[in-house]
Amino acid sequence: MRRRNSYSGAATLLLAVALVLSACAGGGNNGSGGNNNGASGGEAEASSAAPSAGQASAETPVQGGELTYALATSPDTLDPGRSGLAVASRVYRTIFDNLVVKDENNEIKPWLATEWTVSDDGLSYTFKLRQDVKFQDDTPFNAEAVKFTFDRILDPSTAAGNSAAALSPYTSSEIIDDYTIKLNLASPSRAFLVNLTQSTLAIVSPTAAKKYGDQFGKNPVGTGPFRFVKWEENAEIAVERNPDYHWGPETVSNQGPAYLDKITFKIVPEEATRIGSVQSKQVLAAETVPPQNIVALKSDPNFQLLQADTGGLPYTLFINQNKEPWNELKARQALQYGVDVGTIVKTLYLGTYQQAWSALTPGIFGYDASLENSVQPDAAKAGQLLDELGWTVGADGIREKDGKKLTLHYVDGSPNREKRNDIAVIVQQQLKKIGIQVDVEITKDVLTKVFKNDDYDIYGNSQVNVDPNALYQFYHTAAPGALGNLAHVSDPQLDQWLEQGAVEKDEAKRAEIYKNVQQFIKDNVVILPIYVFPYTVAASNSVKGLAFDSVGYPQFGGVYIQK
Amino acid sequence: MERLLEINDLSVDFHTRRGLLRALSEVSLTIRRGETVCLVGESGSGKTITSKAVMRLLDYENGRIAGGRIRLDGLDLTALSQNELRSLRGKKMAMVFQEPMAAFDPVYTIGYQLVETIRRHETRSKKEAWEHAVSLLARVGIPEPRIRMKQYPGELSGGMLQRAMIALALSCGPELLIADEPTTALDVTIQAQILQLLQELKEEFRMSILLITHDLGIAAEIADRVVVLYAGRVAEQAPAAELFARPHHPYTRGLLDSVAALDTEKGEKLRSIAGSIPSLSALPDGCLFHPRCPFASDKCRNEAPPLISRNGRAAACWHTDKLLTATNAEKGSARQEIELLSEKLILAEKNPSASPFESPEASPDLFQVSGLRKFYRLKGSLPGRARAHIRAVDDVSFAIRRGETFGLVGESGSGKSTLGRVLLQLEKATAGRIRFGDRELTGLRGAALREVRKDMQMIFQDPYGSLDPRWNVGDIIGEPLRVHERLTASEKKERVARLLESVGLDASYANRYPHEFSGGQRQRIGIARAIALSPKFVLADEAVSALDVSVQAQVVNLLQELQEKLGLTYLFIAHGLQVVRHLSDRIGVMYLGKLVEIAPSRELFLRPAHPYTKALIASIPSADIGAKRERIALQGEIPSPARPPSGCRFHTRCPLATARCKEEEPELRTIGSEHVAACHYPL
Amino acid sequence: MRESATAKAVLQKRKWELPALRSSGRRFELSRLFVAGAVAVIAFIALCAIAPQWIAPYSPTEMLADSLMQAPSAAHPFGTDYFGRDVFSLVVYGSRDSLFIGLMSVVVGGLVGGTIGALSGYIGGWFDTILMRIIDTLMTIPGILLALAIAAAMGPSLTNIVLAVASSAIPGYARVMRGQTMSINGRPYITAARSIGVSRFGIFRRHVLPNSLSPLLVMATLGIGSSILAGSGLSFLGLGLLKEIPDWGTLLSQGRGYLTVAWWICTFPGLAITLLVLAVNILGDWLRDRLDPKRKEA
Amino acid sequence: MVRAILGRALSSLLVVAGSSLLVFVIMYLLPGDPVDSLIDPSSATPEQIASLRHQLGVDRPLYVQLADYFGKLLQGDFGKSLLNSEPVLPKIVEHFPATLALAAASALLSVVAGVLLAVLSAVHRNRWIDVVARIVGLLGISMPTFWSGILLLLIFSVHLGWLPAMGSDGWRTLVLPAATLGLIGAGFIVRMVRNSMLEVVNEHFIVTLRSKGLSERSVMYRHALRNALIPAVTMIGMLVGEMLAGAVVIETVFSRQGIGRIVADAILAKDLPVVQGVIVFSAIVYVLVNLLVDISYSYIDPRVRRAA
Repeated sequence: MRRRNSYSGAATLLLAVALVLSACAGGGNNGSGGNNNGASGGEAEASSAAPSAGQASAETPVQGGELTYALATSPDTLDPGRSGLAVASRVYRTIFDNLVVKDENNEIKPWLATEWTVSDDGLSYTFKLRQDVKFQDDTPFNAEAVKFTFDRILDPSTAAGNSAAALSPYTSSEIIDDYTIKLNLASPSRAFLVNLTQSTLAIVSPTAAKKYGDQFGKNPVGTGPFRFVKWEENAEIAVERNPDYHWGPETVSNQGPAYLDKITFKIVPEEATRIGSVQSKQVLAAETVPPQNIVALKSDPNFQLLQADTGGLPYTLFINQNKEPWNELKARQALQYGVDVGTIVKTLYLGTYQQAWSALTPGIFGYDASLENSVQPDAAKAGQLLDELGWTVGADGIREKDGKKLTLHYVDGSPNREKRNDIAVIVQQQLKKIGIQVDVEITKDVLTKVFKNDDYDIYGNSQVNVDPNALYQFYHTAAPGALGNLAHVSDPQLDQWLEQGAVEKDEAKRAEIYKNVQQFIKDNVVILPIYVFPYTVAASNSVKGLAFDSVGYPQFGGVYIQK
Repeated sequence: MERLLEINDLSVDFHTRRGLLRALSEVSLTIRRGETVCLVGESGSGKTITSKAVMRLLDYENGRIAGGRIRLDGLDLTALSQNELRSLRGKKMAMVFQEPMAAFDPVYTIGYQLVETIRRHETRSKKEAWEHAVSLLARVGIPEPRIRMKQYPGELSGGMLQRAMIALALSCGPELLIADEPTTALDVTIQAQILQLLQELKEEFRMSILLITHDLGIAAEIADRVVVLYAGRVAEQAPAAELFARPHHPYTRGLLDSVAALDTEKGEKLRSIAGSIPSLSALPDGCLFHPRCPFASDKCRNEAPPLISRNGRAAACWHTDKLLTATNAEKGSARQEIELLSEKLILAEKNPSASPFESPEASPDLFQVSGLRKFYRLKGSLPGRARAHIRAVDDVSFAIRRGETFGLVGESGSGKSTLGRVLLQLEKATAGRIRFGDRELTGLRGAALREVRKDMQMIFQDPYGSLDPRWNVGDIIGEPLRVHERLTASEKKERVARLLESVGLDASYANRYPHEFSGGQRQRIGIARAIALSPKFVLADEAVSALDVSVQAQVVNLLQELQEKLGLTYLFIAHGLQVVRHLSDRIGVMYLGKLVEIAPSRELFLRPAHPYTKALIASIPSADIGAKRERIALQGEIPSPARPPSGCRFHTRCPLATARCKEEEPELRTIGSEHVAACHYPL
Repeated sequence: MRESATAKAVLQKRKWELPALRSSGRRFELSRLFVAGAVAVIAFIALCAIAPQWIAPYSPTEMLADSLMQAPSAAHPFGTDYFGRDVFSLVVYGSRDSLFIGLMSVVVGGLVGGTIGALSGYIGGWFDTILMRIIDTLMTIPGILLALAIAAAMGPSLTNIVLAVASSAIPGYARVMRGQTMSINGRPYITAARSIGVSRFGIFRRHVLPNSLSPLLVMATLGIGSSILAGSGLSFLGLGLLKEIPDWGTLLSQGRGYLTVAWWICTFPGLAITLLVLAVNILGDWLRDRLDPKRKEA
Repeated sequence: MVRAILGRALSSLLVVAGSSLLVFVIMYLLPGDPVDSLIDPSSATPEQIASLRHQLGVDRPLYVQLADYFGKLLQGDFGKSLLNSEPVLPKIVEHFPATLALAAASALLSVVAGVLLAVLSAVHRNRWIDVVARIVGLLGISMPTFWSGILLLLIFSVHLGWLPAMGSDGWRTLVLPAATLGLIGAGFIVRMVRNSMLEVVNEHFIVTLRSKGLSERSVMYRHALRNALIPAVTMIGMLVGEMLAGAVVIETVFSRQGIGRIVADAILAKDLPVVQGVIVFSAIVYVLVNLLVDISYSYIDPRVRRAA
């Protein structure tokens, strides 16, 4: 019943649904790869260039114990192939392993694969696999399992989510021998190997996946350091140590079996409750600490605050060029001058979030640091630009032209994730000063409002990703039915750059291309970049060894609890 | 005789929203051992407050003893703590209340509440206390006491509950029994039973009784001494016989007139007391009674008379002597009247055809009722089964003549009010026919029915409930005019003013609201509304029952006056037989949905043919002190109309019942001229 | 008058053991004090709603970037919020929408529910049976879910929130109105009107309706409070409004995350809601006491 | 008696059927199509949408859908979630105990606290105890639950560390949510029982009891309170409904499992079968509780027993 042809857009929809239905996790979501828009509860995953802000420990790890870890939202499913939510990744990363892993320096390192080669035409990758690995259900790990995992994502009946986008342009696998496999691509891709580090492309147990079918997400089996115990909806997910584990990648501190006996993920959406449960020591750690609490917790000697920057596309406001007068550059420029992003970020995030200046986040390959501080708010200039367009200030302070008021329809999703609704509130006030009336609409139904009806002047979105190729989906002229291009920007030059960037082998050239793209986006005010999101964890001081991988996801294998 | 209770100069204040109110002022009275003292007065006179002051229950009700002393057997009750009082209450002094239905805690069994009391005061085992309680219930005449012990108050009838209440009061052998209107809420027949029981018990338990009543008849019947209260002061106190023979206070005199006069001829004007009892918050200066007193002088208006004792009795009046002279003069003429009346009666008996009373025979029937039935389905009866019905009115046929007053009496539950409401088409008859003039009423509906309503109006029992509290008097009285006649505002105003005047109210009252009026005045407003359209027929359902004695007389007078003036026909329903007798030309007696007897008023009272009628009449307590007669106290209580007895419905309580009565239902048979009764063995 | 001095003395000495349920006149009139306080609160809040600019020291939208989350001070009696807005001014301005939600939900719910109840009670018979079954049925659906469903379906707007809250209150009003109508319909003055020949509708309009309204009025008064609370509940569940000048429920719901670091941001809107609801409840209780003849003190 | 209960049960069944019908119709009439949440309308072809609608069965006329739904319902089949095809009934059954525990604990708490406060308040009418009790009671119904919940959490969990802040395992996690919800219930009960106490105290039989020489304690507690509680019993049914509704918010605040959270989420996602299921289920609970209340009522109040 749920089959999707168009991989590029549908995931968006599903993510929205998944969030809305955060209580009903499980195997129901269909969809395929793609981007993450603001309606969803967590960041879509991809790899990240940002190094983890892990915690090195000189002490001897303590064996045993249970870590309780409060999550901000409920995972939708624990099936890597189907999940769309970052929060799900944080949980199932404990259960599953990938073929390869990326280290702090963006280098790809072995994990379940020991070595690999790329064909000259870039159309096939051959992996040698570890031979000492077995799944938690005692299914042996081999080339068959890898083939099964990737083919399963292609199978429409799996209703794959982001994994399909990450896997693209994979077409098929050839089993060379039990522990050698060749993956074939439809076209060369600079991003494919990196993408194999993504948690969505983790290797699943063929036995279990066949057995549970669409309920695999509730009964996940992988090769990871922990194995699944139970999932009580809306309450908790428990995993326990996989005693056989000894194939951890070199990027983690503990390649052997985890120190912890057990991890219990508690699902605590209410901020105050989540932070409160750490403060009251009901849980040992909690994720996604609100800025105001970060400030307070940092000074509390009883707790530690861990932070890992995520990379990809920062939270940006897309200006819909299908709408008048925002199709005119001057009008968009007026917005650029009118919105004081610095104040917004300072006000709302109290110095805990970085202001974003570009369409990419700083850690990402090709990031153009020269754009930083290139835009300064200037209300007078904004006013002047609008005057030039014929929008004159009316009696009530709102600009008018031909009897029409200058209004801006600002749509944002609910709930107020990362204080995005509050951004709208401030923007409303800032733009009022230059004579624009901002109508803020907060809706649960972003899907219909934004994607179906195209009923917005401004809509904000972000995506956690690793490769600048992520820009393609958002800024390349949209293919019919594709949904990423929220600004509806369409420029031949831009399109060309984005196409080149996807395949360019020369690093320097590639970086240059993406700098051009960023410059273009800034100059044409396609978007207003706002902030870069840091993943934060508040934990008791007794929690040691919690590190984050290159994407900013926590790694639990090395965690122990000091008595 | 030793004094058991002595009240000296008792004053009681009440805290109200408007500040302190003096409810009782310098009341003194004594009760000797074994004596029955009646405290008489109309509502608001302070009778109940006195009794509660003795029990010191006032403390719970915003009341405060402001002065004076109450001594019970030498103990100063005013100086005792509530704790000390608690050991006296129920033990040395006990109380019986007006509404037996409300006086028991509904969620505990009778037995529980009796045992609770006994064990509060006496150290007995539960079992002993239980047995004692059973014997008490048996003593007060409750059948099957062991079963009753386990029943809840709601399962017993009012009469039974009052007996149980008495048992409760007697449970610890009190020396003083205070009975606050113990029979007011009961039917006359039950009232007679209870009064008799009280008297018996008084002897048996050697108690003193303080009986509070508004009914002079009761006082006359059982009191040794009577204390009359008016607006919180003692107006007069005297041995019962002396008080009734020669009242020393005009108020006592007025009360006696209002009641005694009800025995008098139809058409005769009652001697009522003008006006109504003053409110405690607006007491007049001087003698409190002066605004209503025919003897009032300037002295009365300025100076409150002290209670002056003479010859073992006392009265608070400046003009006792004047009053006595006037009474003597009237007594003579009254006696003559009575003689005249009995002569007429003797004549009538000898020659029934030549009735000395002007017979209304000639006037045609206004109402003709035949085979009228009104059944109510019992709630909860399940479909499929034979439905249980309450037979409120069961096969009643009679006629009301144009211009007459037809009285309808019976105990509560007899169906008299239902009959009235069905006549007026306020409820649909289950079966039978009602002709009003030349129209058949039972089939009428909608506009046609509303049209007929112009000619038949109603006066209600409850003067408080029958007026819409949100409407002013003008609108209330004007409502029938608005509905049936097209009048301009000024015409209507004019009519309302005339109506108000015709019922003895000031035309300026039209702008006031019902709550600003006293009960009597409200009833006048109700009457004005009823006559607004000049109807042919007025149904007065217990129209004076809720009113004070003195006010009752005024309203009765008004009704008579209006009948003469407007040529009205009345159906007068009441449980108070005296009023009915005074007002009615003919009277019908109802028992369990049946009309058991119809006769001209005087005939009915002199020669009741049905044993039930006779019992009813005998139950009336009489203010006439000489009339302490032997009574055929009617035994038992009225059965449920859902399961009426077979045969003659009265046979279960009839002293004369035979096997035939049990099986065969008696038809209404002619006994004498105008006189029919449904009895196999008419008296 | 001779007063028994000793008796009086004894009585006064034993005052402490006098039974508790006596209502002494010397008691200071607490309930009256309550009501006076409640009326004052409501009056002030109403004034805030009508003319906030007279009371609020700042514009509610003005964001003082240099004074974020300032604790209450002389300049900002309720402190400032995370935007740097003056919380006192926000609360003053926010009263308007809060009151609107409270009042309008009650008006709409009361009108619809009251009409259903009145008709059902007065017409009776099968009409009543059917309507009451429907109302019974509605009663089984928790009000907040009904409100949630309606708000979710129609999208967040002030009107929709009012509609959502109002419709969840309808069954309650209908029940009460029906009961009262039936009770009034049994009063003697209704029989009196019938006996006069007033038409069925006339009786309903002139007697039954006016006399049945007081419990509805009481309930509506109390309902203002619960509507405001329901509105804030919707806001908590993410169906609130985002307006330039937020209502109290939204303020409270959005400020709750700051409770540990800047307690004043949501405490004052919360207190405002509590105070208003409290005042309205006190007023409602008092109204009921006044309008219920059974409870009237002699 | 048995017949009366059977009759009640039968009419209760009708009410439940009615409420599910009502919800069905309301959800049917409300704007929005469940298909919107499942498929990308901008990229799907009309055929795809139609086929999905057909698969979900939402393309049939209302009466067919209704008949189908009720037919299945009668067989105990509550259907499957539109979003993740999880069967509805097991889901409810899984989450209901937590909500039930919460509702029961809060109801218990509100009754105990409410009656206590009400009695104190009525017995000490117009004294300071009365004032305090009434204010506490009124506060219960004057504070938004999520706020009072968070306040309690911060005080008792974060600050004092006495109780867990969240979760739904063990009685300790029940205390704070139940207290939050119980506060509301207590508020209603204080008001109700206090009024009813004051009414009872004006009844004639109280005078009788005093005139028998009973101590004030017996008068108040053995007699007045018992009478006053009778009308309060009917409130318990209402209270349970109130508690179920309150669970929607409280379960979110304290991160508890429960049907409140499930239904809130389902409503927002227009997941009709889940909404339906929960509402039918809670209607059954509501009706059952009220039936129990009615039956127990007739045991508590001898007057009702006789009438039945």
